[in-house]
Amino acid sequence: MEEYPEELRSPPVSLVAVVGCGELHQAITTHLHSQQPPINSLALPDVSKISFLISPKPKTDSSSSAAVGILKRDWLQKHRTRIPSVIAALFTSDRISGDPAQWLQLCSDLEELKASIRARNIRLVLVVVHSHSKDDITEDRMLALRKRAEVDSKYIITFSQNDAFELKQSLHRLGSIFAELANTYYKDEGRKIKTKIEKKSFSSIELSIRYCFKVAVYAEFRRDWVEALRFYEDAYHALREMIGTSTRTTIQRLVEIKTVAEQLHFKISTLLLHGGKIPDAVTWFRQHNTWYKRIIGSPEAVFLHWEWMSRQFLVFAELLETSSIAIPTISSVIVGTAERPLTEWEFHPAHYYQLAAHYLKEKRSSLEFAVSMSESLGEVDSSAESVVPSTYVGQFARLVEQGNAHVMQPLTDDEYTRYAVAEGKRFQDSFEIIALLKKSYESYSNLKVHRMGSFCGFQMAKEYYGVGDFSNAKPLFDGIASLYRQEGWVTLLWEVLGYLRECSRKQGMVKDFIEYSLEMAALPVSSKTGDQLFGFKECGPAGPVSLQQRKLIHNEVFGFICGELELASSDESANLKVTVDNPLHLEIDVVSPLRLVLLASVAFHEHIVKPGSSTSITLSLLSQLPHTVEIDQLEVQFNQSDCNFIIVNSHRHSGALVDGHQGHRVETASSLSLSTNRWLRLTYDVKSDESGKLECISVIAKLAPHFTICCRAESPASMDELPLWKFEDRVETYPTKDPALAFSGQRAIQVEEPESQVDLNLGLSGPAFVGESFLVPVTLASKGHAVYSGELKINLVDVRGGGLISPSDTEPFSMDTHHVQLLGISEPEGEDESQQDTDKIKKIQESFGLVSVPFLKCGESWSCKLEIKWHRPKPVMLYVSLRYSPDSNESTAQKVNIHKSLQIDGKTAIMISHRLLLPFRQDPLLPSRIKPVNDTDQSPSLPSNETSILIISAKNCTDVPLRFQSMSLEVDGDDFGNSCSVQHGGEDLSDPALVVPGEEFKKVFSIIPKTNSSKIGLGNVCLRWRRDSGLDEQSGTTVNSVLTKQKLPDVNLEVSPLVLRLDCPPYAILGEPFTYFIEIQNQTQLLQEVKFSLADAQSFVMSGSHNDTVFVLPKSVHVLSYKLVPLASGVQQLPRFTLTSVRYSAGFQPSIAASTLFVFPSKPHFKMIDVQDKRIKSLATE
Amino acid sequence: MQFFGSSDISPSPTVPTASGNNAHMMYVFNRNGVCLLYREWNRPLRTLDAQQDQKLMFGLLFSLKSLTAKMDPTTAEKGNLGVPQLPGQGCSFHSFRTNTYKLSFMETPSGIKLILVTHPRTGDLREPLKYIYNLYVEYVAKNPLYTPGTPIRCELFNTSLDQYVRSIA
Amino acid sequence: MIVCVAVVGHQNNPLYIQSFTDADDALKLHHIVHCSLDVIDEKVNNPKKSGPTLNETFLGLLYPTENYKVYGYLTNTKVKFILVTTDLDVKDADVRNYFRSFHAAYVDAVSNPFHVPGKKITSKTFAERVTNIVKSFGFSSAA
Amino acid sequence: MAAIYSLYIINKSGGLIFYKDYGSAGRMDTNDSLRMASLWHSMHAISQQLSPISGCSGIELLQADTFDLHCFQSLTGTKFFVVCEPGTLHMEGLLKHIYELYTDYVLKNPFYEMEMPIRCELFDINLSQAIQKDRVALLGR
Amino acid sequence: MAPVAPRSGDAIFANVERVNAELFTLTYGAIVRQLLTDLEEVEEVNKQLDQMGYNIGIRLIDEFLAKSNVSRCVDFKETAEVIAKVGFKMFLGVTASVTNWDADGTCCSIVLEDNPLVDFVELPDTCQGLYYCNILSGVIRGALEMVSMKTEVTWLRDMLRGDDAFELQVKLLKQVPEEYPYKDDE
Amino acid sequence: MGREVAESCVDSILTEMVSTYCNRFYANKPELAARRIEAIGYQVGHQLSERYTMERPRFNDHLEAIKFICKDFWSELFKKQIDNLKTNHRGTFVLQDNKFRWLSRMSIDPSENGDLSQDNPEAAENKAAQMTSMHLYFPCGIIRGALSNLGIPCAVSADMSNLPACSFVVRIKA
Repeated sequence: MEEYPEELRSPPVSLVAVVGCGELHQAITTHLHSQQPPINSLALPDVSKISFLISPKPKTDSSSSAAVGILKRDWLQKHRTRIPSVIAALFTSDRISGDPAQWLQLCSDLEELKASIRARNIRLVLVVVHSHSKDDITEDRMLALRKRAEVDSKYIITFSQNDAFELKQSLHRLGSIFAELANTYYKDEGRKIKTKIEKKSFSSIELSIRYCFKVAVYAEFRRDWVEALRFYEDAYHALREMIGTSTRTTIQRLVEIKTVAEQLHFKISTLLLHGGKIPDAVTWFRQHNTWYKRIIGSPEAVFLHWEWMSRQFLVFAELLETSSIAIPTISSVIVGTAERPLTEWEFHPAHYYQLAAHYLKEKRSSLEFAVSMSESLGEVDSSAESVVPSTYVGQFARLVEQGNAHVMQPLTDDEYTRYAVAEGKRFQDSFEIIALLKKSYESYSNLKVHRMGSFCGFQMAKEYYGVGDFSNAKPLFDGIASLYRQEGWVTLLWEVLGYLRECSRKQGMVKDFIEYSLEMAALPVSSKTGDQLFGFKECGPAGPVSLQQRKLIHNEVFGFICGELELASSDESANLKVTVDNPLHLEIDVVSPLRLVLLASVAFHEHIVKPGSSTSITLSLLSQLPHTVEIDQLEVQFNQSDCNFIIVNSHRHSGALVDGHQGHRVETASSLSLSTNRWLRLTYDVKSDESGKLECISVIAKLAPHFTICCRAESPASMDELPLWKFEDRVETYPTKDPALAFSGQRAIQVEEPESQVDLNLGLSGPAFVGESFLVPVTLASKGHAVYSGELKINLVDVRGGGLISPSDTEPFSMDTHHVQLLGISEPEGEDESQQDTDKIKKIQESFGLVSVPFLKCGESWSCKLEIKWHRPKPVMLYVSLRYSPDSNESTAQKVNIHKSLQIDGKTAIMISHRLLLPFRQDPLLPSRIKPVNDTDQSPSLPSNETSILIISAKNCTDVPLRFQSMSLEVDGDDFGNSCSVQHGGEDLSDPALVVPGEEFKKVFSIIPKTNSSKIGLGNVCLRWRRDSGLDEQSGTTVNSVLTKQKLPDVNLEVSPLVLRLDCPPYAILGEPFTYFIEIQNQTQLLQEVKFSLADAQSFVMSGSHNDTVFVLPKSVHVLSYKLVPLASGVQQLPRFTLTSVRYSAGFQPSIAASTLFVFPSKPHFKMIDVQDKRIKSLATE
Repeated sequence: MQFFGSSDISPSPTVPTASGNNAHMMYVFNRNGVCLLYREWNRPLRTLDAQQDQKLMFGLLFSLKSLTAKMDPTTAEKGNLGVPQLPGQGCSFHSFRTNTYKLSFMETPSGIKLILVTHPRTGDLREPLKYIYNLYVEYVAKNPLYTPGTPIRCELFNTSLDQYVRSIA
Repeated sequence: MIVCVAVVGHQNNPLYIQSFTDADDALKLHHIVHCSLDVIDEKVNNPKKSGPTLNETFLGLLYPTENYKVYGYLTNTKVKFILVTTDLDVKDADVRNYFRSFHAAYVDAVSNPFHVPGKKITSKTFAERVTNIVKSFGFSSAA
Repeated sequence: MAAIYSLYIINKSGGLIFYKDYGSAGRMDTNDSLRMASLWHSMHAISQQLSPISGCSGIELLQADTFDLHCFQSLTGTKFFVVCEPGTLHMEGLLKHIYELYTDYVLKNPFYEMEMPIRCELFDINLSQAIQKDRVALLGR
Repeated sequence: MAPVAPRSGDAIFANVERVNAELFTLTYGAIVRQLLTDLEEVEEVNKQLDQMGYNIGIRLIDEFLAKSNVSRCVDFKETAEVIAKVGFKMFLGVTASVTNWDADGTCCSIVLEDNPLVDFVELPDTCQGLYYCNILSGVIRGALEMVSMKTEVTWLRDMLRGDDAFELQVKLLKQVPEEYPYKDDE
Repeated sequence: MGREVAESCVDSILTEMVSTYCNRFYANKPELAARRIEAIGYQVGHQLSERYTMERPRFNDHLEAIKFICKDFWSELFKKQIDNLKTNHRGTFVLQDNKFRWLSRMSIDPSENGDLSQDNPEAAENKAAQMTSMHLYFPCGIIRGALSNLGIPCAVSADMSNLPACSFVVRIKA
């Protein structure tokens, strides 16, 4: 499209001219330009210049030039740039109103102007420029001026520029007048020619065409697209008639016609497209195409035709592309006439680019032919350079100078042809073609139209290939090949591979070359598909698709592989030969196209095997290569490398083959020949000692001393058909004879662990007790085989899943956050501690332990103890697992695992409780008692500075006997030491007390709180105990004696204002009176008024006031005394005494126990007195 | 009474079951004397155990055949008594009657022997036996689950047989 | 005249392709056939475009190349028949008839127990039948 | 046309004591006839064994493809049977009659030894007359 | 009594339940193909087909007898005729002809011009030596054996191998009379 | 109307085919036998669907295809349509034939036992059930073949809980 002249490419714009008053031109032209539609304007300083502009119209009109040509080359340009439709003459007002001389001058100018434009009846406008507003022109002057100029009054306008507004006004006025006049001008011009057409007043078709063209152009000037279109089409049709009429058109004639047709077509389709009538445009183009496609013209210049065709497509493609609205909308509306509907692609530029390229190729070939002809004729086109386009569109002439003038001299056809050929030779078409193809390739790809796209790509690649640009060609080819592979278009693939093969050959890429060759050799081209013979020229470097060809390639590539052949590369630098120093190794995996070449399916006969026991494995190889292939050696590789083995072909076997595979098993096969599409089935035994997965990874086939193919092993079960061959009608056979294996065979099996020859057991003695460090003996005895590098894993897991950790804040014992804790692993006795070094016990955490087991010979055993401590009662799962290897060398031998688990409950062994007692027969009045609230909730109160008694009892709630070694009350630090004195009743237990299950052990402490703080902590009870392990008292008592601590609750302290003490003899004798003292001690500084009363008791007669009120002085004791005579023997209730403190308005009584007395019937006689009354005394005193 | 595997296979006409239990029992033997079927509807008297009974029945038929073949007064050339016969060869018989029962007998060229024992007054049962043979074809021979030469265990056959036999005789 | 007929499997793999021209543009025809699959895809994937011929087996004109017309036919089993012809004005009826008889031939071919579905059609009888159909193409609604 | 092909008389132990053929094709020799008799004897017995209902007295009529066989057994166990064309009537009557002849002319014959083959022309004569009469009777209808 | 004349094959075929031949043809084809893949050797397939045919024959004979009132098959000649004329017709809907009787009437040919088994069938090159229709010979053999004729059936012509018709040669080896099966004869 | 053959041809060939695979080839490997029988059915179904969909517009969705199977396809094979089609609209369809021809003659007598069936009756029962199911692999294969040829990969199983009615369950592979 670019090569078209501007005036053709864009729609014409009406042209006007302004003369005089140069200073205004700038303003005017810019204004006109800004008009809608815009107007181009020529500006002339003064009238005299007009003559240059408007050449006097050549009188010799059409009649003579009839035969010469169709369209004048310059006509359109002339009308767009040189011949104005309107001329505006600008005069300053003073020239009109000025002196006569000026007036005359003006008149003459006018005359001249009129003269020059009359011929072309260009419209005239007079513009009177008012320099300054005040002066005005007399009416008669204006009239005169009008007369002179012979213009209608409305075409004389005044142009005032005093201020912006007026200027604008006048510019606007001017503009509109210009528009109007231009319009009329073009209309008239058009009409004039139209009439000519209508009354057929023309000598030749050329003229009619030319007229139509002109009318159309004029219409375009007026933006009357419809008319323009109509006349362009008329012109176009007329042109076709011309071809029809003019029999045997000469080359040049044809060239001219086509050129014109091209222009007309361009105009038409542009108009259509811009009118948004895409389908019409497309159909139009299709017609255009069909009309001219056949008009090839004379053979020697046929390339011109192809070039022209190509250009048509190119241009149309570009038009389509530029008329952007097109692409999205159309695909939804497929219109077109019923009988020949438009198809999808005709709306895509890609389609046209592709065809453009297609024709350009045609052109190239025919041009090459023409060139070769001309060269063979030995013509030297001397004349070429002097050939130039002539005055008519699509015509050429020789420019010869006669004297100083140049004259156009028509050419003969073959002169022209020679010229054209010479021209043609100057261009390198290939790149043009590639460019075109690229365009369509890309746009197809954008449309996701892959096949079309890749077809273009293929042509591109071929072009690249043609110009020797392999680096560009190869990737393209590769992409296309993959598409064809995937869809199984063998014939097409074959062609592409052929190119690829050559590319890699040229580029000296040995590996690629061989891969491509092998693939081709293995392609599913049977004799059947082969019978579709292709002409050689078309089917690329690979030659025709056929079995024979495959065989040829096979032979070639194998010759090459075996190093017999050299690869003839374009660049000789690379030595392209498979030799020792550059061996070749191909990998074939499941997706590789080379699966055709070699396919390895491997099936174990079992799914699971015992270690060390052998199972058979069947490997089946399949190849589609046309000739039988002898394999030198096969190497089968497993994930367990020591299972790998090698199969050597007994025929080809030479020592060299098994190089570097020492230590690997080597089998010998009678023959390893792969014939086409026949499974080569081999079955061997495999033995693995290592448990776990045994998988066949790959099979490496050595086809030549320096050529190997590594084939990924596939399971028959999961083997999909070969790519490409899967579409071929061909006998299907299973990789294995056994159908079951063929369907379910796997390339991997499970090797079981060797069952362990060691037994591991956990000895357990009953439940564990909280606090004790519990010992779980672990013994392992190897029966079958020795134990190397064994290690023992211990795990403690809460049975109820919950972790063993407890949130420490709720934890009184903050030092251990674990409820259960693995303390240690003690080596068996007898082994000295030095064994216990770091590397042995790997690590011990709270709930995890790892210990290494020493080497055990077969039959030996080893044991250790797990030391576990419970801080909370909790059932726990104990997992112990042994992992070891049954034979010495670490690396190869695989480990054996044994697992044991055991549930252990941790129980609390001992329940500790306590009781507090006040001293005997002494009752402090405690204010807290006064308000008689239920004592349970509040902590008990103690009188300070009074001795109280604390009884602690510990109950054995296990089901085994325990020995209590000591029980002590341990004050926890701080002030307690001096705040309260504690005497243990009795000393540390000399021999540990045996406490049978359920039994309770008590101990009494007396406490005297000496502080005046209101609260006091009684400290912790510390109980040291152990299991009663029958005899062995002394052995390791320290070790496993447990210290159970329990904090006693705090107690309140109170100073008691009054203390009541009862005093009477330890016992009484029936009938014998005794004295019963009641001391009321006032511990306060206040005078205490107390009421008391003494109730009667039927077993005593008493004297003394029964009730009274007394005042007890501060810090003093008031003593009441009574005489009592017991009337009954035995334990008798003394008269109840009740005291009421007025101040505290609280009464209280000694406890019943405190006020009982034993009455002997008669004076007792005691043996072993001292003991007796020691006890009695002690009783009494406390 | 022609019978073809016309899609619906209920023997026509079905007679009210009230009529007939004058059929007593039915035997089917194949060419090798295997009792493919013994079906019994009404048999107060049973002297022998099943095996014996069937054997005896087959023996009777076999002998009677050879007897009739020998006795055949219409042909001069007949082998000695008891020469082996091809099924359908020689003169056979199709029924005999005692005072207590009537036995109808049919043998196909393929050696299938159908024996129907009915009330002595029952008429000619050759056609019904043909019909039963058709039942045999439909439900036994064409039953994919049936293995030729083995005892017949075909529900469909039994039911349709019962139904049909009730309708005849 | 018909220059090429093809059967393309539902994986767009060629099952049968036969050209009836002088050999040297057979390969081009293969390309054309292959490219025409794009159009079929287009038609099938968004049927709205193909308007009335929605899921009709006959797909009509696929696309015109410079010298050929390509017609398509898509069976219920996603097998495509493609016809490449050189004549410029072809009667739809003829093409339909052609495809109908072609389809029949195809069905018989794949009914051969030894034909594995989805594989190339190598039947000779099929080839002969096709040739006959092609020969009789355009002559009334024969074949 | 011979309605009746042959007549057999078998004694209680299955021995053939009388056999007369009235022109059946290929009449059989004595051995055969003897064998036939004993065979029939046993068949007759078996048929009783196989009866579904008690009180069976053996085969009375056997319908073969080409002939009928009517059999009458006297309480003494002697069996008379005639082989005749299929569907021939009145054979029971005939057999009864023959039984009477047998009692009159065979049993009452002082020279006849029980269970032995019958050789009495009186019997033969009357028999043939009876057969004739029967034929006539047949023809009569 | 005289045997009822066998009914004509067409009459029977008109009466029996029928199905599309396609189903039959394709099913048989599929079976043969499957056998080929499973057994690989063509010879083995022939054997199996014959065996299957035999098993079918021994069942089918009863249906044949029941529906065509054939009450006796004692004479080989007429039996062969009946099989060809009635049997083939009533099952396959095609008529076969019996020809090439040898002198002593123990060997003849059954000729089939039309055979639904082989519609659509084309033997691949790899299956030369396959008697595609071998099941037929089996059926005939089995059926005849049930009417106590031991025969040997072989293919003389096979359209799939390019012959103009299918020809089966049926050779009567011997007729086996019925023996009393139980040895203990009381 | 194309050519026809007697139904018993098909019946007997099927019977024999099944017993060949179940009792002779893979007597002890029922799953292998089943696979073969299904494969045979698959091929047949594949080819038949090719045949019976000629001259008919392409199906828009799975349901149409299934309906085709139920109506035209089925009547081609059995001269009757599927009696009842159910679906869960999530790719599972249940096609029920109230009187499935190929089962119409199948029966064994459960009551029979003792001298006739050596093994105990329910064992015989199971055996029979197994054999019956073997016969059903073929029609399952047919359906699967037909559908997959119509571009609907699926799994088909049969349910014969209430003979002679038989329902085929089609599960379309997403």
